[in-house]
Amino acid sequence: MAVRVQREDFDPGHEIARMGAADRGIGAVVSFTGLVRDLAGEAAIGAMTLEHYPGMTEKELARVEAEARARWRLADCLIVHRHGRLEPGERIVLVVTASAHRDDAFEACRFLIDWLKTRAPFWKQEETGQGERWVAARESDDRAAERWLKPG
Amino acid sequence: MAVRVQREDFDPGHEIARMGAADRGIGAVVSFTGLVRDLAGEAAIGAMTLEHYPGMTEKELARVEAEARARWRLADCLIVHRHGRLEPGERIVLVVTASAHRDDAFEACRFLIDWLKTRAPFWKQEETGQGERWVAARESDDRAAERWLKPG
Amino acid sequence: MKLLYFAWLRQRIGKGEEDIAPAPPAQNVAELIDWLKARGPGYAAAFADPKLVRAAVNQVHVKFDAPIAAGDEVAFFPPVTGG
Amino acid sequence: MKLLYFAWLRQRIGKGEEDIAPAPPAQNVAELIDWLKARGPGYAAAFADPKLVRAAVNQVHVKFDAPIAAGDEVAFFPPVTGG
Repeated sequence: MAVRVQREDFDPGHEIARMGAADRGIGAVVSFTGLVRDLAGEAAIGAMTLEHYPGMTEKELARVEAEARARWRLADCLIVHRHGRLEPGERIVLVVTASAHRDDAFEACRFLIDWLKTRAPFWKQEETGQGERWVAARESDDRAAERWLKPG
Repeated sequence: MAVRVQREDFDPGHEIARMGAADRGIGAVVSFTGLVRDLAGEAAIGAMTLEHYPGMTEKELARVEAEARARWRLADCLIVHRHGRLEPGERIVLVVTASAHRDDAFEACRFLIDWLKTRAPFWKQEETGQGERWVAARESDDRAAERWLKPG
Repeated sequence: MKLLYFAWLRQRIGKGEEDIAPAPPAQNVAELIDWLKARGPGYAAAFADPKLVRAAVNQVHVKFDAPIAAGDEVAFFPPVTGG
Repeated sequence: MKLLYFAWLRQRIGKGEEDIAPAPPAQNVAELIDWLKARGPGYAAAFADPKLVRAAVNQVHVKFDAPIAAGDEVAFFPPVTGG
Protein backbone atom coordinates (compact mmCIF):
# COMPACT_ATOMS: atom_id res chain seq x y z
CA MET A 1 0.00 0.00 0.00
CA ALA A 2 1.81 3.07 -1.14
CA VAL A 3 1.47 6.43 -2.81
CA ARG A 4 4.36 8.22 -4.47
CA VAL A 5 4.53 11.68 -6.04
CA GLN A 6 7.79 12.23 -7.89
CA ARG A 7 9.56 13.87 -10.81
CA GLU A 8 11.35 10.66 -11.78
CA ASP A 9 10.04 8.02 -14.14
CA PHE A 10 8.77 4.70 -12.74
CA ASP A 11 8.96 1.09 -13.92
CA PRO A 12 5.53 -0.58 -14.27
CA GLY A 13 7.09 -4.02 -14.77
CA HIS A 14 9.11 -3.76 -11.59
CA GLU A 15 6.06 -2.75 -9.56
CA ILE A 16 3.86 -5.49 -11.06
CA ALA A 17 6.52 -8.16 -10.42
CA ARG A 18 7.21 -6.94 -6.88
CA MET A 19 3.51 -6.92 -6.02
CA GLY A 20 2.84 -10.35 -7.51
CA ALA A 21 5.79 -11.89 -5.67
CA ALA A 22 4.82 -10.57 -2.24
CA ASP A 23 1.96 -12.92 -1.44
CA ARG A 24 1.17 -16.41 -2.80
CA GLY A 25 -2.54 -15.71 -2.39
CA ILE A 26 -2.49 -13.13 -5.19
CA GLY A 27 -4.05 -14.39 -8.41
CA ALA A 28 -4.57 -11.10 -10.27
CA VAL A 29 -2.49 -7.97 -10.80
CA VAL A 30 -4.03 -5.15 -12.83
CA SER A 31 -2.11 -2.06 -13.92
CA PHE A 32 -2.98 1.23 -15.54
CA THR A 33 -0.22 3.29 -17.11
CA GLY A 34 -1.05 6.80 -18.31
CA LEU A 35 1.12 8.33 -21.03
CA VAL A 36 1.52 11.81 -22.51
CA ARG A 37 -0.22 11.86 -25.90
CA ASP A 38 1.03 14.09 -28.68
CA LEU A 39 -2.49 15.04 -29.71
CA ALA A 40 -4.86 16.67 -27.28
CA GLY A 41 -7.92 17.74 -29.17
CA GLU A 42 -6.64 19.12 -32.46
CA ALA A 43 -3.38 20.75 -31.42
CA ALA A 44 -0.06 18.93 -31.50
CA ILE A 45 1.61 18.87 -28.09
CA GLY A 46 5.31 19.59 -27.72
CA ALA A 47 5.33 18.76 -24.02
CA MET A 48 3.34 19.33 -20.88
CA THR A 49 4.10 20.46 -17.37
CA LEU A 50 2.27 18.99 -14.41
CA GLU A 51 1.91 21.37 -11.50
CA HIS A 52 0.70 19.99 -8.19
CA TYR A 53 -0.04 20.95 -4.59
CA PRO A 54 2.71 19.36 -2.48
CA GLY A 55 1.31 17.98 0.72
CA MET A 56 -2.29 17.90 -0.39
CA THR A 57 -1.49 15.65 -3.37
CA GLU A 58 -0.06 12.92 -1.18
CA LYS A 59 -2.98 13.23 1.25
CA GLU A 60 -5.61 12.99 -1.48
CA LEU A 61 -3.93 10.01 -3.09
CA ALA A 62 -3.67 8.27 0.30
CA ARG A 63 -7.34 9.02 0.94
CA VAL A 64 -8.36 7.62 -2.45
CA GLU A 65 -6.22 4.55 -1.85
CA ALA A 66 -7.76 3.96 1.60
CA GLU A 67 -11.20 4.22 0.02
CA ALA A 68 -10.29 1.55 -2.54
CA ARG A 69 -8.97 -0.74 0.18
CA ALA A 70 -12.21 -0.31 2.13
CA ARG A 71 -14.37 -1.13 -0.89
CA TRP A 72 -12.50 -4.08 -2.42
CA ARG A 73 -10.41 -6.97 -1.14
CA LEU A 74 -6.92 -5.92 -2.12
CA ALA A 75 -3.69 -7.63 -1.20
CA ASP A 76 -1.80 -4.52 -2.27
CA CYS A 77 -2.10 -1.36 -4.28
CA LEU A 78 0.14 1.41 -5.51
CA ILE A 79 -0.29 4.86 -7.04
CA VAL A 80 2.67 6.68 -8.57
CA HIS A 81 2.09 10.12 -10.10
CA ARG A 82 4.77 12.27 -11.70
CA HIS A 83 4.99 16.05 -11.79
CA GLY A 84 7.16 18.48 -13.74
CA ARG A 85 7.78 18.64 -17.49
CA LEU A 86 6.92 15.57 -19.56
CA GLU A 87 7.19 14.91 -23.29
CA PRO A 88 4.87 12.83 -25.50
CA GLY A 89 5.33 9.12 -24.86
CA GLU A 90 6.49 9.67 -21.28
CA ARG A 91 4.68 7.92 -18.42
CA ILE A 92 2.57 10.17 -16.16
CA VAL A 93 0.75 7.92 -13.74
CA LEU A 94 0.74 4.31 -12.63
CA VAL A 95 -1.93 2.46 -10.68
CA VAL A 96 -1.34 -1.20 -9.74
CA THR A 97 -3.77 -3.36 -7.77
CA ALA A 98 -3.35 -6.95 -6.59
CA SER A 99 -6.01 -9.30 -5.32
CA ALA A 100 -6.92 -12.97 -5.06
CA HIS A 101 -9.42 -12.56 -7.90
CA ARG A 102 -9.58 -10.35 -10.95
CA ASP A 103 -12.91 -8.68 -10.12
CA ASP A 104 -11.48 -6.79 -7.15
CA ALA A 105 -8.24 -5.91 -8.91
CA PHE A 106 -10.00 -4.54 -12.02
CA GLU A 107 -12.67 -2.60 -10.15
CA ALA A 108 -10.24 -1.05 -7.68
CA CYS A 109 -7.76 -0.06 -10.41
CA ARG A 110 -10.50 1.61 -12.43
CA PHE A 111 -11.88 3.36 -9.35
CA LEU A 112 -8.45 4.67 -8.40
CA ILE A 113 -7.67 6.23 -11.76
CA ASP A 114 -11.20 7.65 -12.18
CA TRP A 115 -11.13 9.09 -8.70
CA LEU A 116 -7.64 10.54 -8.72
CA LYS A 117 -8.45 12.33 -11.98
CA THR A 118 -11.08 14.38 -10.16
CA ARG A 119 -9.56 14.56 -6.65
CA ALA A 120 -5.77 14.71 -6.87
CA PRO A 121 -4.56 18.32 -7.19
CA PHE A 122 -2.63 18.20 -10.46
CA TRP A 123 -2.90 20.68 -13.31
CA LYS A 124 -1.60 20.15 -16.82
CA GLN A 125 -0.18 22.93 -18.95
CA GLU A 126 0.41 21.95 -22.56
CA GLU A 127 2.99 23.47 -24.90
CA THR A 128 1.48 23.77 -28.38
CA GLY A 129 2.50 25.55 -31.54
CA GLN A 130 0.17 28.37 -30.44
CA GLY A 131 1.84 28.75 -27.04
CA GLU A 132 1.03 27.35 -23.63
CA ARG A 133 -2.42 26.56 -22.37
CA TRP A 134 -3.94 25.00 -19.27
CA VAL A 135 -5.87 21.83 -19.89
CA ALA A 136 -9.52 22.13 -18.92
CA ALA A 137 -11.07 19.41 -16.78
CA ARG A 138 -13.06 16.95 -18.82
CA GLU A 139 -16.71 16.39 -18.08
CA SER A 140 -16.20 12.74 -18.97
CA ASP A 141 -13.76 12.46 -16.07
CA ASP A 142 -16.37 13.86 -13.70
CA ARG A 143 -18.91 11.38 -14.97
CA ALA A 144 -16.44 8.51 -14.66
CA ALA A 145 -15.78 9.43 -11.03
CA GLU A 146 -19.44 9.99 -10.24
CA ARG A 147 -20.47 6.49 -11.20
CA TRP A 148 -18.50 5.25 -8.18
CA LEU A 149 -20.83 7.27 -5.94
CA LYS A 150 -23.76 5.08 -6.89
CA PRO A 151 -24.36 1.97 -4.80
CA GLY A 152 -23.41 -1.33 -6.45
CA MET B 1 -1.86 -7.15 -32.12
CA ALA B 2 -0.53 -10.54 -31.13
CA VAL B 3 -1.36 -13.80 -29.42
CA ARG B 4 1.29 -16.09 -27.96
CA VAL B 5 0.97 -19.54 -26.37
CA GLN B 6 4.21 -20.66 -24.78
CA ARG B 7 5.89 -22.62 -21.97
CA GLU B 8 8.28 -19.78 -21.17
CA ASP B 9 7.63 -16.94 -18.74
CA PHE B 10 6.86 -13.46 -20.05
CA ASP B 11 7.76 -9.95 -18.92
CA PRO B 12 4.74 -7.67 -18.33
CA GLY B 13 6.91 -4.58 -17.96
CA HIS B 14 8.62 -5.18 -21.30
CA GLU B 15 5.28 -5.62 -23.08
CA ILE B 16 3.74 -2.53 -21.46
CA ALA B 17 6.76 -0.39 -22.31
CA ARG B 18 6.96 -1.69 -25.87
CA MET B 19 3.27 -1.04 -26.46
CA GLY B 20 3.32 2.43 -24.94
CA ALA B 21 6.35 3.45 -27.00
CA ALA B 22 4.90 2.34 -30.34
CA ASP B 23 2.47 5.18 -30.93
CA ARG B 24 2.41 8.73 -29.54
CA GLY B 25 -1.39 8.72 -29.69
CA ILE B 26 -1.58 6.12 -26.88
CA GLY B 27 -2.66 7.61 -23.57
CA ALA B 28 -3.60 4.48 -21.64
CA VAL B 29 -2.08 1.02 -21.26
CA VAL B 30 -3.94 -1.50 -19.09
CA SER B 31 -2.51 -4.88 -18.14
CA PHE B 32 -3.84 -7.97 -16.44
CA THR B 33 -1.37 -10.51 -15.06
CA GLY B 34 -2.72 -13.82 -13.77
CA LEU B 35 -0.65 -15.73 -11.21
CA VAL B 36 -0.77 -19.24 -9.74
CA ARG B 37 -2.23 -19.03 -6.21
CA ASP B 38 -1.19 -21.46 -3.51
CA LEU B 39 -4.74 -21.79 -2.21
CA ALA B 40 -7.55 -22.97 -4.45
CA GLY B 41 -10.61 -23.46 -2.33
CA GLU B 42 -9.33 -25.09 0.89
CA ALA B 43 -6.49 -27.25 -0.42
CA ALA B 44 -2.90 -26.05 -0.60
CA ILE B 45 -1.51 -26.25 -4.14
CA GLY B 46 1.98 -27.59 -4.76
CA ALA B 47 1.87 -26.75 -8.47
CA MET B 48 -0.41 -26.94 -11.45
CA THR B 49 -0.12 -28.18 -14.99
CA LEU B 50 -1.89 -26.39 -17.82
CA GLU B 51 -2.86 -28.67 -20.69
CA HIS B 52 -4.06 -27.06 -23.91
CA TYR B 53 -5.24 -27.87 -27.43
CA PRO B 54 -2.42 -26.76 -29.73
CA GLY B 55 -3.80 -25.13 -32.84
CA MET B 56 -7.24 -24.44 -31.47
CA THR B 57 -5.84 -22.39 -28.58
CA GLU B 58 -4.11 -19.93 -30.88
CA LYS B 59 -7.22 -19.71 -33.08
CA GLU B 60 -9.55 -19.03 -30.16
CA LEU B 61 -7.25 -16.37 -28.70
CA ALA B 62 -6.94 -14.70 -32.10
CA ARG B 63 -10.74 -14.79 -32.47
CA VAL B 64 -11.23 -13.25 -29.02
CA GLU B 65 -8.63 -10.59 -29.80
CA ALA B 66 -10.30 -9.73 -33.12
CA GLU B 67 -13.62 -9.40 -31.29
CA ALA B 68 -12.05 -6.93 -28.83
CA ARG B 69 -10.55 -4.90 -31.66
CA ALA B 70 -13.95 -4.73 -33.35
CA ARG B 71 -15.70 -3.55 -30.17
CA TRP B 72 -13.22 -0.99 -28.83
CA ARG B 73 -10.76 1.50 -30.29
CA LEU B 74 -7.45 -0.16 -29.57
CA ALA B 75 -4.04 0.96 -30.74
CA ASP B 76 -2.65 -2.43 -29.79
CA CYS B 77 -3.37 -5.51 -27.74
CA LEU B 78 -1.55 -8.64 -26.66
CA ILE B 79 -2.48 -11.97 -25.09
CA VAL B 80 0.21 -14.31 -23.75
CA HIS B 81 -0.85 -17.59 -22.16
CA ARG B 82 1.53 -20.20 -20.74
CA HIS B 83 1.10 -23.97 -20.66
CA GLY B 84 2.96 -26.74 -18.85
CA ARG B 85 3.82 -27.05 -15.15
CA LEU B 86 3.66 -23.86 -13.05
CA GLU B 87 4.33 -23.28 -9.37
CA PRO B 88 2.58 -20.84 -6.99
CA GLY B 89 3.62 -17.27 -7.71
CA GLU B 90 4.40 -17.99 -11.36
CA ARG B 91 2.72 -15.95 -14.08
CA ILE B 92 0.08 -17.78 -16.15
CA VAL B 93 -1.49 -15.23 -18.45
CA LEU B 94 -0.96 -11.64 -19.58
CA VAL B 95 -3.39 -9.33 -21.34
CA VAL B 96 -2.22 -5.84 -22.34
CA THR B 97 -4.37 -3.28 -24.14
CA ALA B 98 -3.42 0.19 -25.37
CA SER B 99 -5.72 2.99 -26.45
CA ALA B 100 -5.97 6.75 -26.67
CA HIS B 101 -8.29 6.77 -23.63
CA ARG B 102 -8.62 4.59 -20.57
CA ASP B 103 -12.25 3.55 -21.14
CA ASP B 104 -11.40 1.46 -24.19
CA ALA B 105 -8.23 0.01 -22.68
CA PHE B 106 -9.97 -1.05 -19.44
CA GLU B 107 -13.09 -2.47 -21.09
CA ALA B 108 -11.15 -4.41 -23.72
CA CYS B 109 -8.69 -5.83 -21.19
CA ARG B 110 -11.52 -7.02 -18.96
CA PHE B 111 -13.41 -8.47 -21.92
CA LEU B 112 -10.34 -10.36 -23.12
CA ILE B 113 -9.59 -12.06 -19.81
CA ASP B 114 -13.27 -12.84 -19.12
CA TRP B 115 -13.73 -14.25 -22.58
CA LEU B 116 -10.56 -16.28 -22.81
CA LYS B 117 -11.41 -17.94 -19.50
CA THR B 118 -14.51 -19.47 -21.09
CA ARG B 119 -13.33 -19.90 -24.70
CA ALA B 120 -9.62 -20.72 -24.77
CA PRO B 121 -9.05 -24.49 -24.52
CA PHE B 122 -6.86 -24.74 -21.42
CA TRP B 123 -7.34 -27.15 -18.52
CA LYS B 124 -5.70 -26.87 -15.12
CA GLN B 125 -4.63 -29.88 -13.08
CA GLU B 126 -3.61 -29.05 -9.52
CA GLU B 127 -1.17 -31.00 -7.38
CA THR B 128 -2.45 -31.04 -3.80
CA GLY B 129 -1.50 -33.02 -0.69
CA GLN B 130 -4.35 -35.40 -1.61
CA GLY B 131 -3.03 -36.00 -5.13
CA GLU B 132 -3.85 -34.48 -8.47
CA ARG B 133 -7.20 -33.10 -9.49
CA TRP B 134 -8.68 -31.28 -12.45
CA VAL B 135 -9.97 -27.81 -11.73
CA ALA B 136 -13.70 -27.47 -12.42
CA ALA B 137 -14.89 -24.50 -14.47
CA ARG B 138 -16.27 -21.73 -12.31
CA GLU B 139 -19.81 -20.54 -12.80
CA SER B 140 -18.60 -17.03 -11.97
CA ASP B 141 -16.35 -17.19 -15.04
CA ASP B 142 -19.33 -18.09 -17.22
CA ARG B 143 -21.31 -15.21 -15.78
CA ALA B 144 -18.40 -12.82 -16.27
CA ALA B 145 -18.18 -13.81 -19.93
CA GLU B 146 -21.93 -13.73 -20.44
CA ARG B 147 -22.26 -10.12 -19.43
CA TRP B 148 -20.35 -9.18 -22.59
CA LEU B 149 -23.15 -10.75 -24.64
CA LYS B 150 -25.58 -8.09 -23.47
CA PRO B 151 -25.77 -4.91 -25.49
CA GLY B 152 -24.15 -1.88 -23.90
CA MET C 1 -11.92 -38.96 -38.65
CA LYS C 2 -9.40 -37.64 -36.15
CA LEU C 3 -10.54 -37.64 -32.53
CA LEU C 4 -8.84 -35.73 -29.69
CA TYR C 5 -9.40 -36.05 -25.93
CA PHE C 6 -8.21 -33.61 -23.27
CA ALA C 7 -7.86 -33.43 -19.48
CA TRP C 8 -9.83 -36.11 -17.61
CA LEU C 9 -11.46 -37.38 -20.80
CA ARG C 10 -7.97 -38.20 -22.09
CA GLN C 11 -7.14 -39.94 -18.82
CA ARG C 12 -10.32 -42.04 -18.74
CA ILE C 13 -10.05 -43.05 -22.39
CA GLY C 14 -6.34 -43.72 -21.98
CA LYS C 15 -5.15 -41.80 -25.02
CA GLY C 16 -5.02 -38.25 -26.32
CA GLU C 17 -5.90 -38.88 -29.93
CA GLU C 18 -6.83 -41.55 -32.44
CA ASP C 19 -7.68 -41.83 -36.12
CA ILE C 20 -10.80 -43.82 -36.91
CA ALA C 21 -11.14 -45.17 -40.46
CA PRO C 22 -13.56 -45.71 -41.91
CA ALA C 23 -15.25 -42.81 -40.13
CA PRO C 24 -17.82 -43.75 -37.47
CA PRO C 25 -21.47 -43.99 -38.63
CA ALA C 26 -22.47 -40.72 -36.90
CA GLN C 27 -24.13 -37.68 -38.45
CA ASN C 28 -23.46 -35.32 -35.56
CA VAL C 29 -21.49 -34.99 -32.32
CA ALA C 30 -24.23 -36.56 -30.16
CA GLU C 31 -24.31 -39.67 -32.34
CA LEU C 32 -20.52 -39.87 -32.24
CA ILE C 33 -20.62 -39.80 -28.43
CA ASP C 34 -23.14 -42.66 -28.39
CA TRP C 35 -20.97 -44.66 -30.78
CA LEU C 36 -17.84 -44.02 -28.65
CA LYS C 37 -19.58 -45.00 -25.38
CA ALA C 38 -20.16 -48.48 -26.80
CA ARG C 39 -16.44 -48.92 -27.55
CA GLY C 40 -15.38 -49.83 -24.00
CA PRO C 41 -15.50 -48.95 -20.30
CA GLY C 42 -12.96 -46.07 -20.60
CA TYR C 43 -15.10 -44.35 -23.22
CA ALA C 44 -18.27 -45.09 -21.26
CA ALA C 45 -16.70 -43.50 -18.16
CA ALA C 46 -15.48 -40.46 -20.10
CA PHE C 47 -18.92 -39.77 -21.59
CA ALA C 48 -21.00 -40.96 -18.62
CA ASP C 49 -22.32 -37.43 -18.01
CA PRO C 50 -22.44 -35.57 -21.34
CA LYS C 51 -23.30 -32.33 -19.51
CA LEU C 52 -19.67 -32.25 -18.32
CA VAL C 53 -18.32 -32.61 -21.86
CA ARG C 54 -17.67 -29.95 -24.48
CA ALA C 55 -16.84 -30.49 -28.14
CA ALA C 56 -15.04 -28.75 -30.99
CA VAL C 57 -15.19 -29.65 -34.67
CA ASN C 58 -12.20 -28.54 -36.70
CA GLN C 59 -11.05 -26.44 -33.72
CA VAL C 60 -14.29 -24.49 -33.36
CA HIS C 61 -16.56 -24.82 -30.29
CA VAL C 62 -19.82 -26.55 -31.29
CA LYS C 63 -22.99 -27.91 -29.73
CA PHE C 64 -23.76 -31.63 -29.80
CA ASP C 65 -26.16 -31.28 -32.74
CA ALA C 66 -23.33 -30.02 -34.98
CA PRO C 67 -22.89 -32.16 -38.10
CA ILE C 68 -19.64 -34.08 -38.63
CA ALA C 69 -18.02 -35.58 -41.72
CA ALA C 70 -15.32 -38.14 -42.43
CA GLY C 71 -12.36 -35.76 -42.68
CA ASP C 72 -13.17 -33.76 -39.55
CA GLU C 73 -11.06 -33.26 -36.44
CA VAL C 74 -13.40 -33.71 -33.47
CA ALA C 75 -12.22 -32.90 -29.95
CA PHE C 76 -13.82 -33.64 -26.57
CA PHE C 77 -12.90 -31.91 -23.33
CA PRO C 78 -14.26 -30.56 -20.03
CA PRO C 79 -15.31 -26.90 -19.72
CA VAL C 80 -12.17 -24.81 -20.08
CA THR C 81 -10.30 -23.46 -17.04
CA GLY C 82 -7.48 -21.31 -18.36
CA GLY C 83 -6.43 -17.82 -17.50
CA MET D 1 -3.88 32.94 7.01
CA LYS D 2 -1.80 31.21 4.36
CA LEU D 3 -3.18 31.45 0.82
CA LEU D 4 -2.06 29.30 -2.11
CA TYR D 5 -2.83 29.74 -5.81
CA PHE D 6 -2.27 27.14 -8.54
CA ALA D 7 -2.24 26.94 -12.35
CA TRP D 8 -3.85 29.93 -14.10
CA LEU D 9 -5.01 31.45 -10.79
CA ARG D 10 -1.34 31.63 -9.76
CA GLN D 11 -0.46 33.23 -13.11
CA ARG D 12 -3.23 35.83 -12.96
CA ILE D 13 -2.52 36.75 -9.35
CA GLY D 14 1.20 36.78 -10.01
CA LYS D 15 2.29 34.66 -7.06
CA GLY D 16 1.86 31.13 -5.78
CA GLU D 17 1.40 31.90 -2.11
CA GLU D 18 1.12 34.64 0.45
CA ASP D 19 0.61 35.05 4.17
CA ILE D 20 -2.08 37.53 5.17
CA ALA D 21 -1.91 38.88 8.72
CA PRO D 22 -4.07 39.84 10.35
CA ALA D 23 -6.36 37.30 8.70
CA PRO D 24 -8.93 38.68 6.25
CA PRO D 25 -12.38 39.53 7.68
CA ALA D 26 -14.05 36.50 6.06
CA GLN D 27 -16.10 33.76 7.74
CA ASN D 28 -16.06 31.36 4.83
CA VAL D 29 -14.43 30.71 1.46
CA ALA D 30 -17.01 32.74 -0.50
CA GLU D 31 -16.40 35.82 1.66
CA LEU D 32 -12.64 35.36 1.28
CA ILE D 33 -13.03 35.33 -2.52
CA ASP D 34 -15.04 38.59 -2.38
CA TRP D 35 -12.36 40.15 -0.18
CA LEU D 36 -9.57 39.01 -2.52
CA LYS D 37 -11.34 40.31 -5.66
CA ALA D 38 -11.21 43.81 -4.23
CA ARG D 39 -7.42 43.62 -3.76
CA GLY D 40 -6.49 44.33 -7.37
CA PRO D 41 -7.02 43.51 -11.05
CA GLY D 42 -4.99 40.26 -10.92
CA TYR D 43 -7.20 38.91 -8.15
CA ALA D 44 -10.34 40.19 -9.88
CA ALA D 45 -9.29 38.38 -13.07
CA ALA D 46 -8.48 35.16 -11.20
CA PHE D 47 -11.86 35.06 -9.47
CA ALA D 48 -13.92 36.61 -12.29
CA ASP D 49 -15.87 33.37 -12.79
CA PRO D 50 -16.06 31.55 -9.45
CA LYS D 51 -17.59 28.51 -11.18
CA LEU D 52 -14.14 27.81 -12.63
CA VAL D 53 -12.50 27.90 -9.21
CA ARG D 54 -12.12 25.15 -6.63
CA ALA D 55 -10.94 25.52 -3.03
CA ALA D 56 -9.25 23.48 -0.33
CA VAL D 57 -8.98 24.36 3.36
CA ASN D 58 -6.08 22.74 5.17
CA GLN D 59 -5.54 20.51 2.11
CA VAL D 60 -9.07 19.13 2.02
CA HIS D 61 -11.47 19.86 -0.87
CA VAL D 62 -14.31 22.13 0.34
CA LYS D 63 -17.31 24.01 -0.99
CA PHE D 64 -17.44 27.80 -0.87
CA ASP D 65 -19.63 27.83 2.25
CA ALA D 66 -16.89 26.09 4.26
CA PRO D 67 -15.84 28.12 7.35
CA ILE D 68 -12.30 29.46 7.60
CA ALA D 69 -10.21 30.63 10.56
CA ALA D 70 -7.06 32.70 11.04
CA GLY D 71 -4.55 29.81 11.10
CA ASP D 72 -5.92 28.02 8.05
CA GLU D 73 -4.16 27.18 4.80
CA VAL D 74 -6.60 28.06 2.01
CA ALA D 75 -5.86 27.07 -1.59
CA PHE D 76 -7.54 28.13 -4.85
CA PHE D 77 -7.18 26.28 -8.13
CA PRO D 78 -9.01 25.22 -11.31
CA PRO D 79 -10.68 21.81 -11.52
CA VAL D 80 -7.93 19.21 -11.39
CA THR D 81 -6.57 17.59 -14.55
CA GLY D 82 -4.08 14.97 -13.41
CA GLY D 83 -3.72 11.31 -14.33
